[in-house]
Amino acid sequence: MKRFGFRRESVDLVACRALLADPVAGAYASFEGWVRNHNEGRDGVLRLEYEGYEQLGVKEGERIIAEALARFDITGAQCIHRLGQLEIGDLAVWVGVSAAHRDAAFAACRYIIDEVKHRVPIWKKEHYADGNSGWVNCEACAAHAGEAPPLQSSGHRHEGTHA
Amino acid sequence: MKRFGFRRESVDLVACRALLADPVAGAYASFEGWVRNHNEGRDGVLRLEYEGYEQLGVKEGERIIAEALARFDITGAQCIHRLGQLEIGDLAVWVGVSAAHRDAAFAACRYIIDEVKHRVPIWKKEHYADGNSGWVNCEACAAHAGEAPPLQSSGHRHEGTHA
Amino acid sequence: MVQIRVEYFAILREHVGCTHEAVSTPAATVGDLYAELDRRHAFPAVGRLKVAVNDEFCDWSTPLRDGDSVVFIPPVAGG
Amino acid sequence: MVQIRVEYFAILREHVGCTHEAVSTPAATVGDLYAELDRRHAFPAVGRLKVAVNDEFCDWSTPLRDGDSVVFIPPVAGG
Repeated sequence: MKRFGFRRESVDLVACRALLADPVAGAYASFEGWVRNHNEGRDGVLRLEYEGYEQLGVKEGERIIAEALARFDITGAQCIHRLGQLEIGDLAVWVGVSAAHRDAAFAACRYIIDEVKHRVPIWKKEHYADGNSGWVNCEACAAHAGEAPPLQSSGHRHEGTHA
Repeated sequence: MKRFGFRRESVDLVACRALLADPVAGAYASFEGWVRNHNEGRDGVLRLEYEGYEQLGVKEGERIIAEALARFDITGAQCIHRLGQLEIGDLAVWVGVSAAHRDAAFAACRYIIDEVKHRVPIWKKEHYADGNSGWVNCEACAAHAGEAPPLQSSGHRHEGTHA
Repeated sequence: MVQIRVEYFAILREHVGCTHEAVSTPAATVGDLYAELDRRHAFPAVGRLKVAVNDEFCDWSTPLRDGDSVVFIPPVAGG
Repeated sequence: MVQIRVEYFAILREHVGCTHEAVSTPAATVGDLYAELDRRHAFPAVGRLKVAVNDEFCDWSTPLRDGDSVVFIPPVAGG
């Protein structure tokens, strides 16, 4: 446990990476999501706000990392997601994986970020230069979905496509 | 140019990563090769020595990064390879790639490390706990290859398989 | 009737105007509870919702028990 | 006869015992030069060699010119 966490302050990447040090590890793959100034064709993103359902989020995050450790031949994996207000260029999420060999390190790193984006209850509100703002995936999905029936049993995936 | 370099001193990862900062980049993928205490089934690696043919190495490294920038939708890419004597756990190579989206960042990062390992003239001598040492790929290849004819026209790949 | 704590996040929190509320309800399942609260709050259409009871994902047919904590989960957007 | 500078790296450097040497040779190509130096140094078998002239990869059939710098490149092992 404690391989997935939320942070309200900036992330110390040197310390994060050091958690994965291991004399049998020859490969380290990492992914970072950075706040960018555009999203899904819309320019003028000024800043973001992340909100998390933390009690469930850390459980789901730990499950994802446990899955990666079971599926891939890796020696360690960690993930941190920021919450709160972020500016362009800020780190929003970090994933680090160590392994003896690079195939497993890359595959597990990709697995973790994909699953975190789909499964961990985190929401992103974008604030635009024109003064508008919106919850990503929710307002756009709503426009597409019309009155979506909430009572369908829900799987673990939806259709969001981001960085 | 100056996107590939050799270093004889330890690498400042914070500064390296900062070279890739870009407000349009939402994704950053990185790979690090670490010196591990085993290689190709042999335990007891104590330390490594990297030697590079630097004049050709930097040209080939720059070509690889230029290829990655042409093939993948990325905003930046950098690679640094250490030379000299390294201990277990030390960083041997770093690749960093920024992109709007993570597919391209991962693919380009993988491309660069694969090509660097196959094409850049760098050699690795392992020193073992039993006092032996050997040039990786050379002494093992020689044992397999017998008297390999050097006069065949040589492609850009050989059969090394490492982290 | 059961006493349920409902927590709201993100677009639902902004829509309802609070982070949580205590609800006394005859609803038998979390789906029934959603329907009841939707009549009261007219939740925005946000695509497919998920739902959690006591900080675990669950089905919409999950029966409600007194003291349960329920969260309706709009489409997520981490990363 | 051409004057060639030959540089050695890694296993070849250790085998020959120097980082470079100046060679005066009748060899017409880099392949011919390798064969000549192999007779003198008895290079170890290291698998498939590559070769560079003036800091660019080239074919073994590349003609030698006076003043060229030649490097025989054993299998690499970066990363």
